[in-house]
Amino acid sequence: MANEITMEITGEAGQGMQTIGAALCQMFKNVGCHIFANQDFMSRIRGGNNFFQLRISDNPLFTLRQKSDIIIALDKASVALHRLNIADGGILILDRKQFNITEEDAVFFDIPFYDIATSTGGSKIFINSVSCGAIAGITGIEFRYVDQAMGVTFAGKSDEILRKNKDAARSGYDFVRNNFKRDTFRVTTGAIKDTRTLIMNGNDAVALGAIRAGCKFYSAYPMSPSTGIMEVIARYAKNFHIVVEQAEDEIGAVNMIIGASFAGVRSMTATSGGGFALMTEGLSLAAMTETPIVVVIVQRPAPATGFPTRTAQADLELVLHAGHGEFARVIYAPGTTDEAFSLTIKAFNIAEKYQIPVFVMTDQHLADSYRDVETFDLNKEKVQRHIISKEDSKKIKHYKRYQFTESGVSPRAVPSWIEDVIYADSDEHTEEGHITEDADIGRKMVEKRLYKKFSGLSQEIERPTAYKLEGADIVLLGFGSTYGVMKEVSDTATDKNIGFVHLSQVWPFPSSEMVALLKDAARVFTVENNAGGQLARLLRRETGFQVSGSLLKYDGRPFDLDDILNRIKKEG
Amino acid sequence: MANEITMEITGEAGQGMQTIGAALCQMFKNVGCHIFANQDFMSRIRGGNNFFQLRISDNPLFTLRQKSDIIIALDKASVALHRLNIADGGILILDRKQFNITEEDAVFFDIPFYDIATSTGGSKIFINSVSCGAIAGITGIEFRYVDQAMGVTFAGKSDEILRKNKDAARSGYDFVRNNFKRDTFRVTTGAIKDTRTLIMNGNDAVALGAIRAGCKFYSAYPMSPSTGIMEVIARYAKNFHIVVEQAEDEIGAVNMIIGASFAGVRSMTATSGGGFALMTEGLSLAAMTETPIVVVIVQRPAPATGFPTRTAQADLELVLHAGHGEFARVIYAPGTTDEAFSLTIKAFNIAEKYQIPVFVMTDQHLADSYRDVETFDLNKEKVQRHIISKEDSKKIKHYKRYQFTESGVSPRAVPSWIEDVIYADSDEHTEEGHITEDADIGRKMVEKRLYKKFSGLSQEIERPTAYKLEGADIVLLGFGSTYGVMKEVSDTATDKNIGFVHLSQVWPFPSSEMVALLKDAARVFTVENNAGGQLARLLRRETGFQVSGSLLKYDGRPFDLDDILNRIKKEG
Amino acid sequence: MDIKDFKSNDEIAWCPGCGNFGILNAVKKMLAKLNKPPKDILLVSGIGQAAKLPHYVKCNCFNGLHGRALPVAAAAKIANRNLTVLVTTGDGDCYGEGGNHLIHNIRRNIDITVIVHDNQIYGLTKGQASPTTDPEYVTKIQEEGVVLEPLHPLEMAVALGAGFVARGYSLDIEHLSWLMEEGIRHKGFSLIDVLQPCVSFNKKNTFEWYSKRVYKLNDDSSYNPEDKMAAYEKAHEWGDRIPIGIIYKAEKETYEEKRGLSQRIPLVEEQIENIDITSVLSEFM
Amino acid sequence: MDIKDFKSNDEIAWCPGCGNFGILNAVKKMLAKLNKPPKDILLVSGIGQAAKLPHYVKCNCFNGLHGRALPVAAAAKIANRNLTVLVTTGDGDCYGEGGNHLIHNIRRNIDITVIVHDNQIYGLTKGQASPTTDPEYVTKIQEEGVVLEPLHPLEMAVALGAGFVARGYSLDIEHLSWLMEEGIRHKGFSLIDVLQPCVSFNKKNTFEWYSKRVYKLNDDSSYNPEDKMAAYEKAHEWGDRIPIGIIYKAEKETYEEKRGLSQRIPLVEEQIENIDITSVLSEFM
Ligand SMILES: Cc1ncc(C[n+]2csc(CCOP(=O)(O)OP(=O)(O)O)c2C)c(N)n1
Ligand SMILES: Cc1ncc(C[n+]2csc(CCOP(=O)(O)OP(=O)(O)O)c2C)c(N)n1
Ligand code: SF4
Ligand code: SF4
Ligand SMILES: [Mg+2]
Ligand SMILES: [Mg+2]
Repeated sequence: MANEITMEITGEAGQGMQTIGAALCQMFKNVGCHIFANQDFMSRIRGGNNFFQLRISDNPLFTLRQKSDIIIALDKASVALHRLNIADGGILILDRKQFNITEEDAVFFDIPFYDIATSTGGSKIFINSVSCGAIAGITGIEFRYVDQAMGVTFAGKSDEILRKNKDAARSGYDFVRNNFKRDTFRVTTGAIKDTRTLIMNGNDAVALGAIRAGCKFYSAYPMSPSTGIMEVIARYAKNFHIVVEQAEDEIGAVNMIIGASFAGVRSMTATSGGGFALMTEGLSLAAMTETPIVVVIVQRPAPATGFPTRTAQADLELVLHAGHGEFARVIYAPGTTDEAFSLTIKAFNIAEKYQIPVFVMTDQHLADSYRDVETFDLNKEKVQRHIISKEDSKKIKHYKRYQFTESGVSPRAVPSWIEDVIYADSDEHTEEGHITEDADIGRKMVEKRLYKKFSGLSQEIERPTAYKLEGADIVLLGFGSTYGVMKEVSDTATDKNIGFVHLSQVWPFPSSEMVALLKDAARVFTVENNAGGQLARLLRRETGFQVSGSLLKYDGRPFDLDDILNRIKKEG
Repeated sequence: MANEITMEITGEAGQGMQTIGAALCQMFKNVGCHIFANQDFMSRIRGGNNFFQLRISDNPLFTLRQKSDIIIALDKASVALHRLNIADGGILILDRKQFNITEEDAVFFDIPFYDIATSTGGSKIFINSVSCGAIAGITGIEFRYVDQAMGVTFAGKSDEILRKNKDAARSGYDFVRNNFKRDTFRVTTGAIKDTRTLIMNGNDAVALGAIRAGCKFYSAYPMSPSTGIMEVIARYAKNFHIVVEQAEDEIGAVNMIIGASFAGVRSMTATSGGGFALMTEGLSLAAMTETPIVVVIVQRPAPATGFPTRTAQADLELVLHAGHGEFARVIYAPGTTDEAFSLTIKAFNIAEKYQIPVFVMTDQHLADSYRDVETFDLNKEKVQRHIISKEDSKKIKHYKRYQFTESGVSPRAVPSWIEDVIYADSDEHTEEGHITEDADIGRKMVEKRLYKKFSGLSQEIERPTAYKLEGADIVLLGFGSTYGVMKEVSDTATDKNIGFVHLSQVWPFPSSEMVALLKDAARVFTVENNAGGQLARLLRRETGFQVSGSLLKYDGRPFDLDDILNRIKKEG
Repeated sequence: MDIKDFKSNDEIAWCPGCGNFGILNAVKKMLAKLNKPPKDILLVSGIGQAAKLPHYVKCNCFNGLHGRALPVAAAAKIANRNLTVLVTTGDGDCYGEGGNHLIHNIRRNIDITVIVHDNQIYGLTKGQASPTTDPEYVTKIQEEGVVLEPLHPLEMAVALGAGFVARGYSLDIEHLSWLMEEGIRHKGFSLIDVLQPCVSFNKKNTFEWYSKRVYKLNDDSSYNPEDKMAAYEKAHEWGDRIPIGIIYKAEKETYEEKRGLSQRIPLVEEQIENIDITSVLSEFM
Repeated sequence: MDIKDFKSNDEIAWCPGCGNFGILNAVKKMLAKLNKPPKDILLVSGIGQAAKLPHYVKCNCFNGLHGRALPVAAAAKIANRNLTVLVTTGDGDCYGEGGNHLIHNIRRNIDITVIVHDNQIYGLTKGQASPTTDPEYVTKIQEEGVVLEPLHPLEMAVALGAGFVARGYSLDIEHLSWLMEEGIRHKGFSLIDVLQPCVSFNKKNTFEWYSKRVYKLNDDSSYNPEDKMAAYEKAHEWGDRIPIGIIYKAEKETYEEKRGLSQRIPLVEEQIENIDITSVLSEFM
C-alpha cells in the first residue's frame, strides 16, 4: 500500500496527454486522493516530447517530484527520454510491439496499447482511455471510478464515443489485472471525505476571481501561458454579461481596459513578459489618470520569446518598476489556487480603492498545474466598491477629478452619472484635470500619486505566511508559486528543521514584518525561479537584511521537492 | 565689477528666447567668460511663459541660480511672474510704454524695446537684437562682441537682415550706455584665454559622440526632450553617410536599430520615458539575440505625458529593469557635456564588445542646457571594434552565433562576410541559434547572457568622481546631471565642508568602490531629481549602505545652487 | 443646447491663427445641435496639438497617451453605450503612433466618431514629418525632404471597410460641423480627416494652399458616396484639386449590435456586489 | 544553386500536413533559382508557426519578436543593401501585432519581400481568431463567433500604394515560388499573402475549402495588374472564388534610390575607426 504515488504520462504533443491527465485527476479525486498535476509542454502543436506528472497522496500535495513511480510512454522516443526518471521500484509502461523495442529492462511493463485500442475502439485514439484503465488497474481502484471519470471527460460527446472509450478503458483495466501482479502501487483511498473539492489550475482561479469580482470588461492579446484566463472568462462571458475583447496588440489591450475603467467598469487584462513589456507605457497612463486596472502577469522564461510554454519568476523587478515615472502600485504573488482566486478579487477592490494599477503576478507553473482545493469561501474577500454611487452622483454639480485629499485618493465619479463633466489627463494636471505647467501643483500631484497612496496601501499589506519558523535550522523565503515546494520541503525534511516565509504580496513590501520574522533565523535562503535572486535583492533594499544565499532555478522548469531537499543537504 | 552675473530673458513661447540666448552665449564666450545657460519652456509653441537663464563668470559654471541679477521681460505677463526672482541689487528691464505699466518699482529699468526695434529695424522682431545690445551695454563689453555674435547668429540670412539686426543691437547698446549709469554689472573679461571652447548642450554632445563612434544608422520617433539628438545627427548625416530614419513608432525604432546592428552597422536610438516604455520588449530582444544597441534616454517628468519639456531623474529604476527576463546591461549617466560625448562613444564600444544593450541616460536639464567646454579630446575614448573583421571573416566556414565561451561573449560575424550563414533567435536557442527546449542549454544561455557578461562588465566600470571627501561634513551623492549642482555646492559652501561622489555609470554598480568612498563619511545625502530616492535604494540594495537622507526634487525643475545650499543649511 | 453650454474655461495653448480653432468651433457648433448634455458626451484624445482639443470643450474628456486614443474610446463606448464618443487626434497620433489601433478599430466598427486634425506635420514636437507630409517637404529631420509615400488615410479606410469616410477643411466650419453631425449620426465607426493648416511648422500646406484646392463633393449631385470604386478615386485625389465631403458611406452592423450589447443594459449599470458563481464552481468539481 | 544548398538540419516542428510545408518548399525552390549563395540572403521573421520557417532553410536568419519582423528586415536592408531580404510572417504577426509596421513599411518602399502565411488563425497559440479569420468562425475566445470585419490586406496594400501585391496558395508550389521570384525581382516592397491551411485549428478554411475556390489571375490574359481599380476589385474578391496571382504591380522609386543609398557603398562597409569630426566641432565654437 502506497500512500503516495507519482506517475507520468509522456508522448508527443497532440497525443492527448491533457485528456488523460484530466480523466486521471477526476478519477483519483473521486477515490478520495489528494492530487497535484503538472503539464510540461513544448511550444509546438504536434510532435516533440511532452509529459504530464500526476501525484496522488493521502496528504495534500503542492509540488512535483523528480522521479516517478509509474511512467507511461506513449511513443517510442519517450522511453529513452524518460528512462532515468523512474523512481526506485518504479515501472515504465510501454507498448513494445508498437515501438519495436526488443531489449529487456527490469522496469518495463508491456501493455499492447495499440492492439487493445484498435480491437476495442477501432482506432488508436483510444489509447488514452486504455491508459486510464491501466492506471486504475495498477493502483487497484474500482472500475466504477474509471467509468465515472470517462463520463465527465467525454461529456458532450456522442454515446457511441463514450461507450468506446469506456470499453477501451475496461480492456486496459482488465489487461493489467490479469498481467500485473505487484500490489506496490495500490492506493489508500478515502483521504478526502468530501469530494466536492475543486480541481483547478491557477489560470482558472484567476479567471473565476475576476468574474466574482465583477470584472465586466476583459481585453487581452493571446500569449502563453496567460491565454487560459481569457478562455475561461470567455466561456462564461455571456452568462455574466462580460465583454471579452481580443485586442489587436497588448498596447490596445491595456488602453482598452483603461478606457472601460474610466467609464466606470471593472476591467482586467492578462499577459506574459513580452506582452507586459508592451503594456508598460499604459500602466503609467493608468497611474497618471488614476484609473484603476488589474493586470495579470503569468511569467515565463525570457528574454524575448524565451521558452514560451515554461515557467519562471524572473519578472519581479520588471513588474516592480514597469512604467515611466513614479507612482504607487500593488503586486500580489499568489502561492496557491485559493490565493489566486481571493487575491484577484482583492486586486479589483484595491485598484478601485486607490485608483491605481494592481498586478497579480503568477507564473506558468501555478497557471497550468492542478490541485484539489476546498471550494472557495466566497465570504473571504467580498466586492467592495469605491466609486460615487449612482444615487450619490445625482447630487454632484461641481466635480474635480483630482481633488487633493488627505489620503491622496479623490472621490471617483462615473461619467454621465454626475451632472458635471470629468476631465482625465495624462499630462501633469490641476485638480480639475486640465494640463498645467505649475511646479507646485506638479509636486503635490507626485506626492498624491506616490507618497500618499503608498502610505494607505502600507496599512493593508497581505501578511506573509510564516511556517515552522521556531527552531528552524533553515528558513526558506519565496513568493508566488514556490509556496508549494517550500511547504512540502518543510513538511518532509527529516535531517533538519526547515521553516519558510511566503510572500503573497511583494509590493508594498512588508518590511517590518519581514524583519521581525527573519531577524532570529539561523540561516535564510530565498527560493526563486530566476537567476538574479530578485527577492533577496528586494529584501535587502527594503530592510537591509541580507540572506545567506539563494536557491535559484532558471532553466524554465519548476522546482521539485527532491531538488530543494538535495540542495539543502548540500548547504550543510 | 562682478565676477559672476546671472541674467534671465523671459517672455512668451515663440518670442525667440532661444535666438537671444544663443547670441548672448556666443558674445560672452568671446569676451572670455565661462557660461551656463538653461532654457525653461512650456510644452507649447506660442504664448505661455518661457525663460532663459544665463550665468556668466570667470570660473567654470555648472548649474543654475535661484535668482537673477538682470531680468529682461519681453511681455507684460513676465513682469509679475518674475518679479520675485530678482536678486538683491538686481534689475528688471521692461518696456513700460508697451506693457502699459505705470507703477513705480525700484528694480525697474525701462527700455523702449518696441520703439527702438521698429524705428531701427522696422519691425518688433528686432526686439531680440535690441536686448542683446542692451545686455552688452549693461555688462560693459565692447560692441564688437555684439557685432560678431550677430554675425554668427544670423549667418545664412540676407545682408539686409543682418544689418538691421546689428543696427537694432547698436541702438539698444547706445540706449543703455546713455541711460544706465551703474557699473555693478560690468563683467571681468578674459577668464578664458583660448576661446576655441565649445558651447554645447547635452543633446549635441551625445549626437556628436554617436557620429564619432561610427553610428551609421539612427532611428527614432520624435519625443521631447530627445529630439535634438536626432536633429543634430540628421544635420550631418549626409557628410558622414549616416541614415537617419524617423520610425512609425518607438517599437519600430528599436527593432530597426536591432536589424541594422544585426547586419553589422552601429546603431542608436534616443527617446524619453514613454517612448522608452514602448521599447522595452525590444531591449529584451537585443539581449536575447545578443545584438549590440545603444539607447539614449533623455528623462522628463512622468507618469504618462507628465511635463513633456521639463526635467527629472525618475527613470533610473525603470532603465535598470526594463525588458522582460534577465540579462546584462550597462547604464551610463553622464554628468556633463564632455562626459556625454565620451560615454556615448564608450557605449558603442561596450555594446559591441559584450553584444548587449547599453543605455546612456541623461535628462532634459543636461540635454538642453549649455556650457562652455574645452574642445573634446578625441583620443580619450577611441572606437574599438569587436566584430570579426572582413579579412578574418573569409576564413570562417562553420559558424555558431551563440558559441559558449569563457567570457560569455561569442565572436560576432557579419552576415555575408563569412561563408556560413548566421541564425539569430529570440526563442531560447542552441549555440547554432536554433530554437531549443533543452533545460541545460537554457540554463547555460542564461548564465552566458547574465552572469558571464556581467562579470566582464564589472571589470570596466567607469570610476565615480570623488571630490573633497576628506574632512567633509556632508558627502553628496548623485548621478547624471546633478554633477553640476553638487560641484558648485562643494566649491561654494562656506559654513560646512561639502564633498561629493558622482556616478557616471550606475550599472553595473561600482559597489566596492562606493563602500570604500562612503564608509568613513560623516553624513551622506543623495541628490536626486526624483521622488523615490532611487539612487539611495540602489546603493542599499547593492552594498547595504544606508544614506542619512535624500535631497529630492520632483516638480519638473532642475536643482539650483541656492536650493541645495539652503537645504544643507536646514539639515544642520 | 447652446454653444455656450460647451464652453470650457481652460486657456487655449494653440498658436494664434492655427487651423485648430476652426475645428474647435465646428465641434462646438455640432455639439450644440446634437442636443445632448455635456455629461453624456466623451471626447477622447492622444497627445499632440490636436489632442488638446477636449480641454477646450466642456464635455467629459480623457486625454490619454500619444497614439492611443482609439482603444480608450472604443472601450469606453463598450462600457457605456449611452455615451456619445468622439476622438480628436492628429495625423501623427492617429496615423503614425496609433496606426495599428486605427486599422483594427475600423474593423471593430464600434459607434464612435474620429476627427483627425491633419496638419501634415508633427506640430507639438516642432515640425517633423508626419505620415501625411507631402513628398519632398524638408524638415530638420527630413533634411533632404520626405521620401516616404504619404499615407492615404481615406483610401485605406475604404479598403478596410469603414462605413463612414470623410474629409473636412478647418476653414469651412459650417461644412465641417455638418460632416461631424453626419459622422455621429452614422451607426458605427466614422473617420473624418480634417485639413488643418499649421501656421508654425507647415509652410507648404497653408490656408491659401488648401483654399485654392478644396472643392465640395456634395456640390456634385452625381457623386454617389455609396459607390466604393468612385470612393477610391475621390479618396486618392490630391494635388490641384482636393475633395471635401463624405467620400464613402455604407450601412453595416455595428460591434454593439453583433455582440448583443444594444439589447442589454450598459455594462456600467451592472450590479457587481455579490455575483453568484456557484454554478461555475461546480463545473470544476 | 540547388535546393540542397538551402537544406537546414533543424528539425521541423510543424504539424504533419500543415500548409506551411508547401510554403517552405516554394521558398527553397525559389531560392535555388535565384542563384545567390545562402550567405547573401537574409530571412527575417517574427513569432508564430510561420515565423519558424527561417530555421528550416539554410540562409541567414533573424527570428525576432512577435509582430516585429518588418522593422528588423527594413533596417537590415538599409544597413547592407547587398543582402536579399525576405520576411516570413503570419497573419497574426504581420496584420495583428505588426500592423503599424506593415502600413508604414509599405510607404517606405524598401526593396524587401514579405511572405505572409495566412492561415486565418493564430496557430502557435492554439486557435484564436486572427485579423483575417472569417466572420462568425467560433473559437475558444470568440465563443459567439468572430464579429470583426476581416482585414483586407491586399486591398489595404493597394490603397497604401504598395508596388507589388500578390496572393499565393500553399498547395500550388510552382505558382507560389514564381510569385516569390517576381516579388524579389520587383524593386521595392512586395507583399505576398499566402493561403495556408492550418490543419490543427482552422476547421473552416481547409485545403479542400481553398482548392475549390482559388483560381489563377494570370490565366486570364485580360487581367492587367497595373490597373489599380481592377486590382481593388480582385483584392476584394473572397468567397466562392478567390483569385491568386499578382493582383497589383507598379514601378516606383525605392527608398534606397530616393535616399541615395544605391549610389554609395553599403553602410556596413564604411570604415568607422577614426571618423574626423573636427569640422563639426568647430561649428560649436
Ligand atoms: C510615446 C510617445 N512618443 C512620442 C511622443 C511625443 N509626441 C508628442 S505629440 C507628437 C506628435 C504630434 O503630432 P500630431 O499627432 O500630428 O499632432 P499635432 O501636434 O500636429 O496636432 C509626438 C511625437 C509622445 N508624447 N509619446
Ligand atoms: C508580444 C507578444 N504577444 C503575444 C505573443 C504570443 N504569440 C505567439 S505566436 C502568436 C500568434 C501567431 O499567429 P500567426 O502570426 O497567425 O502565426 P501562426 O502561428 O498562425 O503561423 C501569438 C499571439 C508573443 N509571442 N509576443
Ligand atoms: S504648432 Fe501648428 S498645429 Fe500646433 S498650435 Fe501651432 S499652428 Fe497649430
Ligand atoms: S498549428 Fe496549424 S499552422 Fe501551426 S503547424 Fe499546426 S497546422 Fe500548421
Ligand atoms: Mg499633426
Ligand atoms: Mg496564423
